[in-house]
Amino acid sequence: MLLENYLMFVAASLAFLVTLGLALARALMGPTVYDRIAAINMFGTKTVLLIAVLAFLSGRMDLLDIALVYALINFIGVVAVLKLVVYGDFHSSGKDITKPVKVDQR
Amino acid sequence: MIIDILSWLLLVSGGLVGIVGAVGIHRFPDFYSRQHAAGITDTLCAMLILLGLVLQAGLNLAAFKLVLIFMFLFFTSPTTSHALANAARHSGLKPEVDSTTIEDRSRD
Amino acid sequence: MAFKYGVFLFMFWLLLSGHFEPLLLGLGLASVMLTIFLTKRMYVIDHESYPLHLSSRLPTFLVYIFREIVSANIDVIKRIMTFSDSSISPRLIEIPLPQKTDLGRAIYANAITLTPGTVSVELTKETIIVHALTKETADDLSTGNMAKAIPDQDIN
Amino acid sequence: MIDVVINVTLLAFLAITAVAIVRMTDLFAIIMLFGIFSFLSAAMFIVMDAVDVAFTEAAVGAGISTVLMLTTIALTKDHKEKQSGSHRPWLPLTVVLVTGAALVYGTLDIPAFGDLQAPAQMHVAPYYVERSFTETGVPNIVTAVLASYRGFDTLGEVVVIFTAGIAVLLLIGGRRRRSNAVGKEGEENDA
Repeated sequence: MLLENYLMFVAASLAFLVTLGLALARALMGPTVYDRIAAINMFGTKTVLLIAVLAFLSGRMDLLDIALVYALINFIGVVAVLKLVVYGDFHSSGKDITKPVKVDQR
Repeated sequence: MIIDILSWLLLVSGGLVGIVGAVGIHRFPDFYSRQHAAGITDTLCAMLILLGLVLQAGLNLAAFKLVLIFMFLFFTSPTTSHALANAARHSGLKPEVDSTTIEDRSRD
Repeated sequence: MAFKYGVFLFMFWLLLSGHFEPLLLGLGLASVMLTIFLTKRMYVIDHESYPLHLSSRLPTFLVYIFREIVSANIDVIKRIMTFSDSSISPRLIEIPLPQKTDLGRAIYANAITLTPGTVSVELTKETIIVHALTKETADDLSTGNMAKAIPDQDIN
Repeated sequence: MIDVVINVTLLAFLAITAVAIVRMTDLFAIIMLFGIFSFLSAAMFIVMDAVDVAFTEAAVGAGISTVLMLTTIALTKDHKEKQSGSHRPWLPLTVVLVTGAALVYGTLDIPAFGDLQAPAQMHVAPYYVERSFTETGVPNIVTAVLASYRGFDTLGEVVVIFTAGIAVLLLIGGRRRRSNAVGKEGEENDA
């Protein structure tokens, strides 16, 4: 691989490391539980992108499969956490939090 | 050559946009406004980075997988953000609103 | 119906794996059939999971939404980089939800969330509550321009 | 070079996360930090070229174990860890330190990373690299070893994991039926 091309993946992955650090700091500090969940969601997205860049950095395209799996697992994990936070249970009701719910408290 | 310069631009600007979004989640005052900063990294940053990588990959299976990753992010990230905001509102977390509230707004 | 999904899934499998040996093709076919069996048992296959009738309007919508996403992103980035408290003025607004079908409403809410600066917080029958980062984005959304761009017609 | 930088940074993040997990008392936050921990360690596996381990870490660490721990919290309904002020864990700390020192001492005998002369690379590994594709027809060597050469071994592992999964389902599902019978929560119980 050309040195210039190599360097651009290096630059992108360094930028991702900075972003990961900032997101980790928010997850550690985050005053509310939702701040933490949002930070972890961002962390997951950044990890997916970092893995995609690493695939090109090391020239191993099978790493892209892992990036795909991560994108899905991140989504499922966050929605599972939210369901627990809202209902305190995984099966307390058949409702889905993504469905519209009536406004009761304002 | 032009493709290389283009992907240089895309990757570096994508990294910078990601850093700006991460700064945003520290700068904004409350959870709801931080979501907007987190949205930057989900949309524009992912678009720039994956586009830059697609340019480097060329037309093959790797490019298809990158497009697929982008589609997953494109479909799941708004769902996650909405579910998160909805959950926060239902738990009673009040946003720091600046001037008009919902009730004032719906009257005019 | 299930057969069409099977063909689609198998093409997807081919694109993901990139292998064409007979043994692996057989394994892929077996996994596709297992998936179809499970989805049929779970009653996942219905008209909503693959909305073909909206495909013709998809390209214009995608161009529109991508342009919106980029411009909204640039706006929010500017506001992050001006380090003063007056750069943002967060607020909750309630805007009408003109779409009639579930799919159109979901697309509209997701489009609002996808553009940074606005996050849809809650959906009711006729309205949608949005958290906006600034006054400008809130006013922009209240004009209803985005609602017109959402594909919602031709649904039977 | 960049590998080293990425590895060191990820390792530093891992250490920070681990310390934060130990210091925290909110169990929700701890589970979420476990998710970050798993993401970080999988990224490290990827940098070290262990793609299969990273796959497992992604599926088990970030996916299944998060959901399992959350279910446990939902079942116990106790979100705070109780801490008494006079608790001084000197004995556990000593045990952990001694074990850690022994493990670090053990790593001194391990051959260098990627060493061609290491015993693991000398005997069966060349055989698998040369023959596995012609003998099994599976392109990935690790998959060929796990599913074909050590097929019975893997079958045993799968049986163990399947049994564990059924046990977990029994525990959770049994509780669900009881709560439905009592009828305390939920107006609709669509299965």
